[in-house]
Amino acid sequence: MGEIVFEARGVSKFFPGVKALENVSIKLTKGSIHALLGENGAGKSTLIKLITGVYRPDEGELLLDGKPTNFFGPRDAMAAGIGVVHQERNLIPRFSVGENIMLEQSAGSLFKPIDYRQINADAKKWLDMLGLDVDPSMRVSQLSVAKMQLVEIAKALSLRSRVLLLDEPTASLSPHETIALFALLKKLRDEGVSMLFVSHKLEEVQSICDSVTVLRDGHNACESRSMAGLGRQDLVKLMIGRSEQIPDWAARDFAAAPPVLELKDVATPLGHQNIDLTVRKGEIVGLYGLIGAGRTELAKSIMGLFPVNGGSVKLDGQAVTIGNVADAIHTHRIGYVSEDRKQEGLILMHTVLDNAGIAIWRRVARKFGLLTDQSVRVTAEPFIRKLEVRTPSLNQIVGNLSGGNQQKISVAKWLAAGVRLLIVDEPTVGIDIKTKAYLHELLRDLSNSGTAILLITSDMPEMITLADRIVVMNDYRLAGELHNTRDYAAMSEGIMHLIHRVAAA
Amino acid sequence: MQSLWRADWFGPLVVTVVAIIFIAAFNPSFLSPLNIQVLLLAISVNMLIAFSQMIIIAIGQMNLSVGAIGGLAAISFAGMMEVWGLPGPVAAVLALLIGVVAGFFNGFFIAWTGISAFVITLASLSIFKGLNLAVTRAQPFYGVLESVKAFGATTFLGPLPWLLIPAAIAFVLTWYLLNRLPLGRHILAVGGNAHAAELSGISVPRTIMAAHAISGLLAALAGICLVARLQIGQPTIGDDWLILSFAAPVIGGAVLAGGHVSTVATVLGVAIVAIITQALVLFHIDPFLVQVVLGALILWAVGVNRWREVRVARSLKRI
Amino acid sequence: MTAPNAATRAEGRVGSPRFYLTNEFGLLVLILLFATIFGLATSGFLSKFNLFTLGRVAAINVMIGFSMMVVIVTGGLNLAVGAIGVCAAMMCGWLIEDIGIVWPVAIVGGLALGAVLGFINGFAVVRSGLHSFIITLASMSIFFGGMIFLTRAESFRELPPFFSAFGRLKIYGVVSPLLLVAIVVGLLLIVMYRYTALGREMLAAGAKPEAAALSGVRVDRIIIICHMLSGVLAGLTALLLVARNGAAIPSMAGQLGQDWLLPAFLGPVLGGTLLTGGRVSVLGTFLGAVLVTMLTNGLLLLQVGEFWVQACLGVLLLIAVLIDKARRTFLARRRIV
Amino acid sequence: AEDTKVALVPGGPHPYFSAWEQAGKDAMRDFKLGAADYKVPQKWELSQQNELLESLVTQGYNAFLIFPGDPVGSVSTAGELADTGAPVIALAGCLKDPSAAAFCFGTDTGNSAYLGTKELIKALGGKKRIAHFTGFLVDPNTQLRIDAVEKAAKEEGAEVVQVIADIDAPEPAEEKINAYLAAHAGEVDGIITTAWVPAVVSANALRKIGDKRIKMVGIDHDEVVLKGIKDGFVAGTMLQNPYGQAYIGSFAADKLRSGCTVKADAPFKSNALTNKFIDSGTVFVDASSVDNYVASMQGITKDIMATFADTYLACK
Ligand SMILES: Nc1ncnc2c1ncn2[C@@H]1O[C@H](COP(=O)(O)OP(=O)(O)OP(=O)(O)O)[C@@H](O)[C@H]1O
Ligand SMILES: Nc1ncnc2c1ncn2[C@@H]1O[C@H](COP(=O)(O)OP(=O)(O)OP(=O)(O)O)[C@@H](O)[C@H]1O
Ligand SMILES: O[C@@H]1[C@@H](O)[C@@H](O)CO[C@H]1O
Ligand SMILES: [Mg+2]
Ligand SMILES: [Mg+2]
Repeated sequence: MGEIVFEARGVSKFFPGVKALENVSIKLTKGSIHALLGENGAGKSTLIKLITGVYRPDEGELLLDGKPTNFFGPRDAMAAGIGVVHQERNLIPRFSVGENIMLEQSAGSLFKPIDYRQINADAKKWLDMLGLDVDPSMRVSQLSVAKMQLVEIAKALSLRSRVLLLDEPTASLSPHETIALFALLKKLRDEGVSMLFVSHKLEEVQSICDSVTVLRDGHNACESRSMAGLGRQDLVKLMIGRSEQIPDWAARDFAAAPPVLELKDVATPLGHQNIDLTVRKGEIVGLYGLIGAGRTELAKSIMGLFPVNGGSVKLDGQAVTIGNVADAIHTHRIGYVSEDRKQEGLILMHTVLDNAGIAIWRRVARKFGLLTDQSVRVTAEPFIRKLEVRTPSLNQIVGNLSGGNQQKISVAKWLAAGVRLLIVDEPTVGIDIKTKAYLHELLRDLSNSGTAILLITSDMPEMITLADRIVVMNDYRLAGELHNTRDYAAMSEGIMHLIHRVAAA
Repeated sequence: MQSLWRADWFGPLVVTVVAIIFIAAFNPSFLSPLNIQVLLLAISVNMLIAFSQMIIIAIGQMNLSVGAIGGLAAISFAGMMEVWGLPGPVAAVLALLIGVVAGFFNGFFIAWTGISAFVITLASLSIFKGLNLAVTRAQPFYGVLESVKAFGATTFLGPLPWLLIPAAIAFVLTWYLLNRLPLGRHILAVGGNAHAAELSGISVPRTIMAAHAISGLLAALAGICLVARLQIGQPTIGDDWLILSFAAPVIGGAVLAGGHVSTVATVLGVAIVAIITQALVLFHIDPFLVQVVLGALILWAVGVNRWREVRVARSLKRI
Repeated sequence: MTAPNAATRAEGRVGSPRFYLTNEFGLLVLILLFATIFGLATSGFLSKFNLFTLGRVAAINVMIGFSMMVVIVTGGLNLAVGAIGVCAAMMCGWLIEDIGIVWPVAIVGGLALGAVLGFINGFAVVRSGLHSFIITLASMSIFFGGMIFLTRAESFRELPPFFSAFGRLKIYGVVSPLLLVAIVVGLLLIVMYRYTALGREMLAAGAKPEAAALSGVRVDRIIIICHMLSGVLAGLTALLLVARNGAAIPSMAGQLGQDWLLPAFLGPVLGGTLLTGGRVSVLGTFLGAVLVTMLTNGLLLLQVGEFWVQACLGVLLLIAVLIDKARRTFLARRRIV
Repeated sequence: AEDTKVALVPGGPHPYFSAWEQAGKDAMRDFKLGAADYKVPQKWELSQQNELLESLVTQGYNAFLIFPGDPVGSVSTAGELADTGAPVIALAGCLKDPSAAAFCFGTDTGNSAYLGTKELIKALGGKKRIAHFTGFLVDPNTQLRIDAVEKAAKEEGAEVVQVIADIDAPEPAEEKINAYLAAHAGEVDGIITTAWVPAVVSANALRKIGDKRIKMVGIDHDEVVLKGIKDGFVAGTMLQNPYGQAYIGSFAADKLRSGCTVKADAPFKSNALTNKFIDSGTVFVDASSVDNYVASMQGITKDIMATFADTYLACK
């Protein structure tokens, strides 16, 4: 192995009621990509924050080039040549892409006039390197989540750090964007940069990482060992203590099942045209498409958030007009798991219980709308348990949970709500493989008990595992439909074919 | 044209122009040199008051003590001339210094304790106003130097009041600060997302202190200008700045949560309020109805800008 | 009774270590601390008369704080609380004096006007998408100006003796019924935020409107309801002031009702209600208002030089929040929590 | 007597009342009072004044001279003070009848405005268009002043062409008055001001535009107004007598505490608020008398003091 650039030795970090990390060690070597793996809440992000000076370790020490160091804040780490892309987005929304990327450069000299032309030119360089074609003078708030993610990566690259920490950088990237990123990371490795890479997508980890550290419950399950000889199942075992079970679900036939949702020739002011879509009782219909295809917007139109201005929407055979989300939920019993849990899925400053219960308050309330925690708990808690949410108590603030656990809450909320149609939008982004499997089982169970499910996901394996039928959408129109044979190669080829046929036409 | 329509200042500008045309059509004396001078006088000082708050809005906080700082600087300025017989410029510099120190006091406590700016500036409002009362015993200082009085009362190039000069300088510097200097960008960055700013290596506490010091400086400058304009050092100076200080930036599209203010649009916000106030006098509105009309016109002004914003938002699609 | 709200529920009940970190506990400590100091340093602080007037003044400040708090919960604010309050009080006075309606109905009439004016605010906020700051800034002018225009600034004082008797009543010689009203209103608000779907939806809508809406909360309607509630509470506060002053007077909240703005924000902010919405503390608002009222009263009794009172009040306020900050840092350092 | 502790409480911090402080000290010395202290509410707010008054009771003050924060709104507080056995006198401004105040001792604001307007019209000679600048509308005195000016103008065949109110703070006063003069200076011959701040601001404005054609009558004795009179920019001012109010008021309060009562047949005047009004005197001062305005105020005080006890009080 090469020379050790950075080392954390026996570090611990405690939060009120939570031991996030205990006696954890890791070594990063020059010119390598090091994987950091673990379930949701294992402590990966916390470790990264310790390394970058956001938190200070309660125990243990950090060594840079073998010498103990103390970081009193992010600036110290930055000055020591450590760059980071955090799991959460950290951009200034009103600033331009270019200024965001180059913000660190101005931090030193408060009165040296800013040369925007220079900034944009510099930023462009980094954007090009990532293959990201956006105008650096554009406002960040106008970008999609994926592009923001890339901007943050560009921002970290612009520091030309010796150590680069990437906390789930690919969570919201498309496969295409991921490939470009990996090419770049490999190039940096060859230039001698030492990188730490966090991801729940094991294929990615296996394709680019040289060594690996696994965390389990805040402890080292393995420390800085070579990836050589480690297979997928070995990694899984290190992470969750047992091997992965791949479900082998029987094919189901819904020809006879009554339709729950029927869209006929639906059009929206957002641009949807001629949408014909049926979801039957107990069926899971997958809606696949590339990012930007208009799937989320279609879901929101069904929910009454955006108007439908053409065609007809039928629920259980009845034509309906859904004017607002509250009606969709309370009158028509449709639920929607948002792809954007921070903005639309959760109320981060409120507790686990309040988040899990929000959709059922009205239902469980008694006379005068009176309501107790107990009555909410009775209904909501089983689902929180089922998803194995890692939280010290139901009264924990959701914002303090790890990303994956937050995602579980935003799903649990709808399981508790008991809807007849559930629309799930990218439900497993950032979720670890164990939970993902649970969630898949749960959705399958839910459909078995009669709930109709419309599944939006960009995760092809997930789509093929779960969906009974796959509808492909491209540029706000339906491109075709496939019966899911669960044959991965054939299905993914079929889907891509549908997408490109339309694109070519 | 597109970018014009998108600019924050476009809505207020349209409102301002429409208001001027409308009023002048009914009352030509509105555009008389004397009237323009009066209008500019009001705008000059109110602009400084609005900037003083705008800087703090930019960083995502509130400064309830702008008026108290301005008042303290004003009576210090007048008092130093009357009691110590200091020359005008020296007194002015010292009064500005008092403003900076007072602002820094706010910023220091906010940054150091992490207690909300609202609470800290509320407490300091009491302290600064209390010092004012303790010094003046609610009596004005009359000993304002003739040169200062002349500065507040005379004009150049026709109707342009000399008081426009400090305001104009403050305008240019504030614009430059917020649009071109790292310090100003840091203020906006902290206002837009303090955590992200911190992670980008910006010192949040230092930025907060700097913003408050600048706010104090601008408030003090406003106080000094008011002494020149009113010709006496009134202890009540600053008592009712608060509402205006927020109204003008907000009319100018400032986001109260922080991270976005517009210097140009704020000036137009100040101008709109001044024009409306003056129109109410010009048109002999029943004094008992003045407040009703003022409220309605402010709603109209912000409504126009809001309408533009909604249109702009619709035309921008995420990419 | 601890913090009656969604967020602080997470922070612990009485006795649990986290309780000692809450704002409410901190305020309680400060109140006891300063009460002891004033009790020792002045002769009259603990006299029956002083405790009575202290409670009565505090009651009004608490109520003003509540009327603002219920809108702050949504992340908005209501600068027109004072104007609405005065309008409601004048309405009540007018109904009694000029129309000859019996007082209970007149009270309902006043409160109803408060609700209507609150509705106008809420409706305008929701429909225009403008920040409530600017809407209520304008409506403050409009409501107050309308009231002054209609009444020509004349007071109504031919009220049933019941009103001023209520304002002067001393229960057990020390407790003002005004204080009891404030306590009852506080308890009702606690029940609302903690034990009703409506109250929780208010908090959800304030914390993250997008997420609340996608969870089935009718955010617009909730915001309007909050403004109406604010109007009613402002009206009720003004009616208590009518009882205290024995008349409905246009100047009872100062020019444009602006005299209420400071107490309106003080209680909630000191009490831990977030200005950005989504977190509320009814008890905190109550204690915050009581603390400030007590500091003012104590300073007046200490007879600091007449023009120095305000400066000293500011310093005390600063000291109070610093003590509180130190307490939390201390507890956190020791990992007591 | 020694055990009398008088509190002199204005409506808020305002230069008008500053003479009360010295007057209280003089009264304490001259009449051997336990105290005659000037106590100022920190802000011009009714609730602040009420809080202050309540705390003064707790502090042991037992005689109250109050400028009512509101003529109606302060009645209830005055009642509570009287309930403690302390005499209450409304000073400089009146409480609306019925109230617990022994009487009201102050300027008859309506009358003062009336007389001032007459003086203005006299100074104007033939020209008869006047503007009226006054204080806060929430202060009912403002309506009285508006009416009185209107009445005096009508009697003299003059016209009130503009009323600007709500300008008791310097900044808005400056803005509105200047705006008015800029646009309408040609349409007006005289200005009457009936509150302190508008008087100061108008005097300055006239000096600034250098207009001696427009005649102005002010109110009170602010240096700016007095200087305006000397320099010919202001025709005159309606002086009030704050010193005398506090001095004689302290004397009367002490008497009332030590067994005197208000005479049943005292020759009170009445005004719009009360039937128990005693005029503390108001004089018109113009260029000829401005140099000894202090003397004229002292003169009034001496005159009132000389007969006060005999005229209004019945003592054993
Ligand atoms: N600020 C905080 N306050 C309290 N607990 C926290 C805080 N931050 C993290 N935790 C807890 O520490 C543990 C580790 O969290 P961390 O975010 O490091 O997990 P992770 O491995 O990054 O998970 P994920 O894969 O979901 O991102 C979790 O149990 C989390 O709830
Ligand atoms: N001259 C320039 N050239 C390139 N980019 C610029 C320039 N000026 C500003 N920017 C970038 O554009 C973004 C928005 O600019 P700016 O802050 O000036 O406008 P704003 O925040 O929209 O306010 P306003 O619309 O009031 O001007 C900023 O983040 C900045 O980085
Ligand atoms: O001139 C008036 C005085 O008469 C008194 O009312 C106090 O306020 C001043 O403006
Ligand atoms: Mg993480
Ligand atoms: Mg999507």
